[in-house]
Amino acid sequence: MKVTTVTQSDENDGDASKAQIELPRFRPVTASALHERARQLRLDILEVISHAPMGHYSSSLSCAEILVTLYHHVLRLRRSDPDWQDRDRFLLGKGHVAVALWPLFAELDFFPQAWLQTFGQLGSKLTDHPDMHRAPGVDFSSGSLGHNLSVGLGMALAARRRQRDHRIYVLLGDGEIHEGQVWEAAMAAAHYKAANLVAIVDANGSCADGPTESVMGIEPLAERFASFGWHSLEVDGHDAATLMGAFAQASQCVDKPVCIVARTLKGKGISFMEASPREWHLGALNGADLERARQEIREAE
Amino acid sequence: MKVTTVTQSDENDGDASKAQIELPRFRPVTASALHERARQLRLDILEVISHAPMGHYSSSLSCAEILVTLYHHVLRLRRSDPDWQDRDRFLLGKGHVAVALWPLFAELDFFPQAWLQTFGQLGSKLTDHPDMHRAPGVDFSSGSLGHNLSVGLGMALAARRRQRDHRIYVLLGDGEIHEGQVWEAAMAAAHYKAANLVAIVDANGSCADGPTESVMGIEPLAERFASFGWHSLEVDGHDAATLMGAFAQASQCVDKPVCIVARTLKGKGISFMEASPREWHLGALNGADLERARQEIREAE
Amino acid sequence: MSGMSDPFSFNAGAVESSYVGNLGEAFRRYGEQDEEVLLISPDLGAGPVTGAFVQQFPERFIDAGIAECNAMSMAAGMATYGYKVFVLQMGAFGALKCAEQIRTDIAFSRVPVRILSAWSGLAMGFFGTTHHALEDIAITRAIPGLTVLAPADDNAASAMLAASEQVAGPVFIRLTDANVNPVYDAPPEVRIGRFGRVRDGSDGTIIGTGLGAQLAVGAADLLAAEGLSIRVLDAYSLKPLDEDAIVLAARETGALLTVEEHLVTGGLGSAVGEVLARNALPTKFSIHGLPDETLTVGMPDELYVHYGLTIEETARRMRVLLAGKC
Amino acid sequence: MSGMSDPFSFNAGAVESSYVGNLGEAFRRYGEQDEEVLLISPDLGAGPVTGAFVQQFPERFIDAGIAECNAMSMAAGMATYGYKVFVLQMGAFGALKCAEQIRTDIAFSRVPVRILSAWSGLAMGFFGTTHHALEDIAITRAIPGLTVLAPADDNAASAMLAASEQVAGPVFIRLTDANVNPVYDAPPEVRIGRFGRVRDGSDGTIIGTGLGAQLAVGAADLLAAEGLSIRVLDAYSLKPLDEDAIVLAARETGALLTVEEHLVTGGLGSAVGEVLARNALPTKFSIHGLPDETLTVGMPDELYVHYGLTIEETARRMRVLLAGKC
Ligand SMILES: Cc1ncc(C[n+]2csc(CCOP(=O)(O)OP(=O)(O)O)c2C)c(N)n1
Ligand SMILES: Cc1ncc(C[n+]2csc(CCOP(=O)(O)OP(=O)(O)O)c2C)c(N)n1
Ligand SMILES: [Mg+2]
Ligand SMILES: [Mg+2]
Repeated sequence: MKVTTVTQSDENDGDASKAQIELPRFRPVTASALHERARQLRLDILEVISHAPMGHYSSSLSCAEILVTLYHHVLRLRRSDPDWQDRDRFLLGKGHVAVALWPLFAELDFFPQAWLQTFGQLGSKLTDHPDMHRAPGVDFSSGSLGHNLSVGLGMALAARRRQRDHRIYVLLGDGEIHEGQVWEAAMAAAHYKAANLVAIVDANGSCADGPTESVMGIEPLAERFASFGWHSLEVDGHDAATLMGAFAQASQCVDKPVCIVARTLKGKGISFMEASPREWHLGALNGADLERARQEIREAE
Repeated sequence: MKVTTVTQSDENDGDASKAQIELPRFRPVTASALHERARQLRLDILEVISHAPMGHYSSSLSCAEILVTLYHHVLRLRRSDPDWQDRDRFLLGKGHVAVALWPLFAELDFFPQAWLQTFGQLGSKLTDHPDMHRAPGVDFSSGSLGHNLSVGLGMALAARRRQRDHRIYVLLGDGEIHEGQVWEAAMAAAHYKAANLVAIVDANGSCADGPTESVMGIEPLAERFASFGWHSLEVDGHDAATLMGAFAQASQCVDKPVCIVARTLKGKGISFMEASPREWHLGALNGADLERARQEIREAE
Repeated sequence: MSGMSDPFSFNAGAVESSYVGNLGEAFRRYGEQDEEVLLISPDLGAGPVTGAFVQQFPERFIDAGIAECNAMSMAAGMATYGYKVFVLQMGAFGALKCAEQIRTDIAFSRVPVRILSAWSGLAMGFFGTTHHALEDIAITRAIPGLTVLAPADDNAASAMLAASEQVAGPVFIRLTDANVNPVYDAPPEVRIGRFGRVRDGSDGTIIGTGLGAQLAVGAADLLAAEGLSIRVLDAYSLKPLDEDAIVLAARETGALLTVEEHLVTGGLGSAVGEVLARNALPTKFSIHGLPDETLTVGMPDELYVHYGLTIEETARRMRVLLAGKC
Repeated sequence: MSGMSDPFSFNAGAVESSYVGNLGEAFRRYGEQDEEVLLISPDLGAGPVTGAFVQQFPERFIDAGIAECNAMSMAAGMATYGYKVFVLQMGAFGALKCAEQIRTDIAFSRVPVRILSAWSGLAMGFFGTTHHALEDIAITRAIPGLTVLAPADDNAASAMLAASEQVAGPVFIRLTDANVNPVYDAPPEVRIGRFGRVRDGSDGTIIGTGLGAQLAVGAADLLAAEGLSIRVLDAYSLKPLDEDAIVLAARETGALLTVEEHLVTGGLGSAVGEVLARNALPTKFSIHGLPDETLTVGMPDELYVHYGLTIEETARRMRVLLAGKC
């Protein structure tokens, strides 16, 4: 198997990449480098799923830029040291896209590249939804939508109590927002002025049954969060420069949690998935389709 | 036992009051008559609880005007016929104030006055939280906060599907609003344009642990509902004329559910309860205190 | 590899599956015959159970979005208007996530809501441990007023749609996605409160529920070839439980093995064991189910093998039980 | 009349109560000794269990408002930072309402959250059937990785605070509000996975949990006066269960009665019955608990009498059991 990964990182290169080197927050990287990484992540997603009987395609493709911006620019981390105490935390509320995390984690030397080939297999450490006791780098397990904003809020309050400057990021699906527990957490985060908590909504406009607005409307989403006491932003979730700016702005907010509504396309990068994101929420891509998908991603500007 | 009730109703009087006479929507009544009824309801609440080991005082006192406006003016009902199919529905989300419903129901001949003396006793039909299979007139059971807006929405959609013009009213506590399920229901009600659904929030500013804003802030409440797609109003919940106007306005709304945020005082009418609503959330009022409470209610203008 | 029907898609081929899918057609037909049938589901309208109904009657499908608890309570409200409201949920996000709404708004309120709990057991094992639905028998059996059914296969599931009308109150139907060894060729007769005696026998009894019934039949057939006469009871009615059938099997066959795609704690095995103890029936007895620990992940087919939920292992356990002494 | 401690108020006299309230002081002291102890509760900070702690350490109390599910998941997040997070909930809105959050965020994640489930059983019977908490043993026992404790009285509850540290994972503590016949004069030794043998005896055994243990002791004392030697086991460790003690009691005393303030379905009785059956122990066995139906309402004292959760009725059942034949 060949998983396309970035062999040279911005932060470090050569053999030393195995060392436990701290990756500071907002480390310099160009938007175009992030775009390139996002492209590679999309290719990785296809490869990783190909080892499993199926996978969540369209949902993971929509958040590629968000994830690479977080893991290659925003989060304070330590290479090879997934449990480093003073890391920033990232929780994958929309846990069904764990497949998009695994290549990023392998690249950070959280675990060997070879693990990627075991995705979704019996007893694998790399599961369809992330399991904190299986895969290094997972800050909390998820799978049932709607829980992780609460968990992240708990972490944010605990970090503050311990006087640590950790920042906690939670990625939510725009269908996940239907869950009442998200609003319980939203209410509580504003109440406790958890300014170290950032929610990113992957607003790809689609949940499992179809367009989110026709299944169960959530708009105006940014306004809803604002009315719940959050600072909220709305950005193009496929534009790395914009995302970098949004995260920078989020880190300036000192009295409120921040919600970044990232407008994205479900299935982004693969035309037939963009056209019917629902049929590719869960699927198995094979043969000519897989080749065509790879081709489209490689050739996109 | 003497429960103070209205013996002459606006709608009907004399013996005929036992008949199944339809009480139309928005039947004529003066604001001052409603105020008088609210005063009597407060006295009734004290009497009814006096038969039980304890009761929810401050919470029931805050919504007296809301309840009398609903049962004596707004709701379409049939005297002596609690199960009449074409009645409007009323659900008590904040189920712990069922004690405030029982005198109203007895007055409507939903059950005998004598039942009031059994409140809270072993096996009584009149319980601290309303039970639809025990007490006639209860449109749905409650007890666990946060459920009834969902149930009411289900009724609203069912009524529309059956092409009945029923209107569904749900009274919520301002602490109840913390429950995420309320926001699930709010989201869904707007999505399905349930214009036959009206939520009234008894915004008495206090839940069990103290002031709602210090326990878990919910403001700006009207804005939160508006951002969730509701038509929302904010009114003085102790002013009958204002409440009548708000319900009239609510009934004009054709494309959205309506939320009436009724600003109230927890413990309204009894000075020592207004002063410490928390200590009187649940309590047992006896002897001189009970007499003083009665006195204050009788003498209030 | 196969083993899970795609919960999300109308496109049956999206994920290779062993699922037969008669239930979807049965549900569509049931809806066709009775206009009062409505469906509520949390962002789960497509898929093999309800896809056909939703496509034919889109206006009778209420999508609740990803808000399971609201879906349950809303169903309770709709049911007060006389509708036959079905709620489809994923096993993992049904009984467990909505235990209170089921108990309070549906069972305590005695509204005739029918909950279709699909992809129960290990059906969504690929998705992860969060998606295992292995405690739902324990939870639902502890809810007074709820009828709990667990069809053995697709045909049995189809039969339960109409059978649920035998009770006035709510019904929880635990659907299996497994198609290892279907028990019925056609929708069987369903008598709530009774087990089905699918094989007669005198040397011992295997009581299975859901996939467990499929394995029980397979194991009995294997053991028959060895000269053993094994009774098989299909425990599709978990609440009420068929105590008579259990007692009779213990008396007449002397050895009972239960099989279920549920934790060994609080499931069919516990329920049967309790009956034996209450009746002081000295019986060889063993529970075959999933261990009470954090389980691993994988495709259902693989997990069945991993945890011994197979015909062979069921037969082996029965042999061991019969060889032991009481 | 009395029988329920006021859940809402710091004012202990607001509602007449039989509750002793050592636990509140024990919790305060526990918090005093260990700064890592935090409390999260959904609009339930006052009352006899946590009032003293909250008043002394307001900054270590996180009020979650009336949002139980968020409280549970938030606790899980806080626990990842090493805090000893306690969550206080009303029994009726604990295991039932938050079953999924407990299973998924707390137990599956193996974070050391301690859930204090107060006012369990019929303690809030005055409030209505919605407030009965009678299915929580069934639910929590079906959650892998969760330790489930049920102290017999206030002293036992106090002992469980520190005892919960014996396990690395999460602990669910089912608190009884009943003070009918306290079992312990002082906080007893707690060994997770073991029952306490509170009375020795050879003619039969009563196994009680929570209030059930109180009744068991009272009944054994009554029966002793009649010349019967009755063993009493305090089943405070419901998961893991003390199978050895059950088997031994069956072997040595031949008759087992279980007593619990829980539905007869899925509680202690089911668990014990299952052990007897699995071990093929022909024992006189009977379950005393609450009937699996919609229960009535009233003050706990009244309900205990109504449903026979009294010392006298427990003794009577034991007599009947002993008189019967196996
Ligand atoms: C509580 C819960 N309910 C249902 C599911 C099944 N499910 C998995 S993904 C999904 C749709 C999610 O939509 P969205 O949040 O918009 O995420 P996207 O896939 O679009 O990124 C559903 C319903 C689940 N995992 N958890
Ligand atoms: C789900 C749930 N959690 C907790 C309770 C206990 N409880 C009863 S009343 C109450 C406070 C309610 O406050 P609010 O909604 O503001 O109503 P108010 O009493 O002020 O009218 C609480 C926490 C409950 N009944 N249901
Ligand atoms: Mg989406
Ligand atoms: Mg209030």
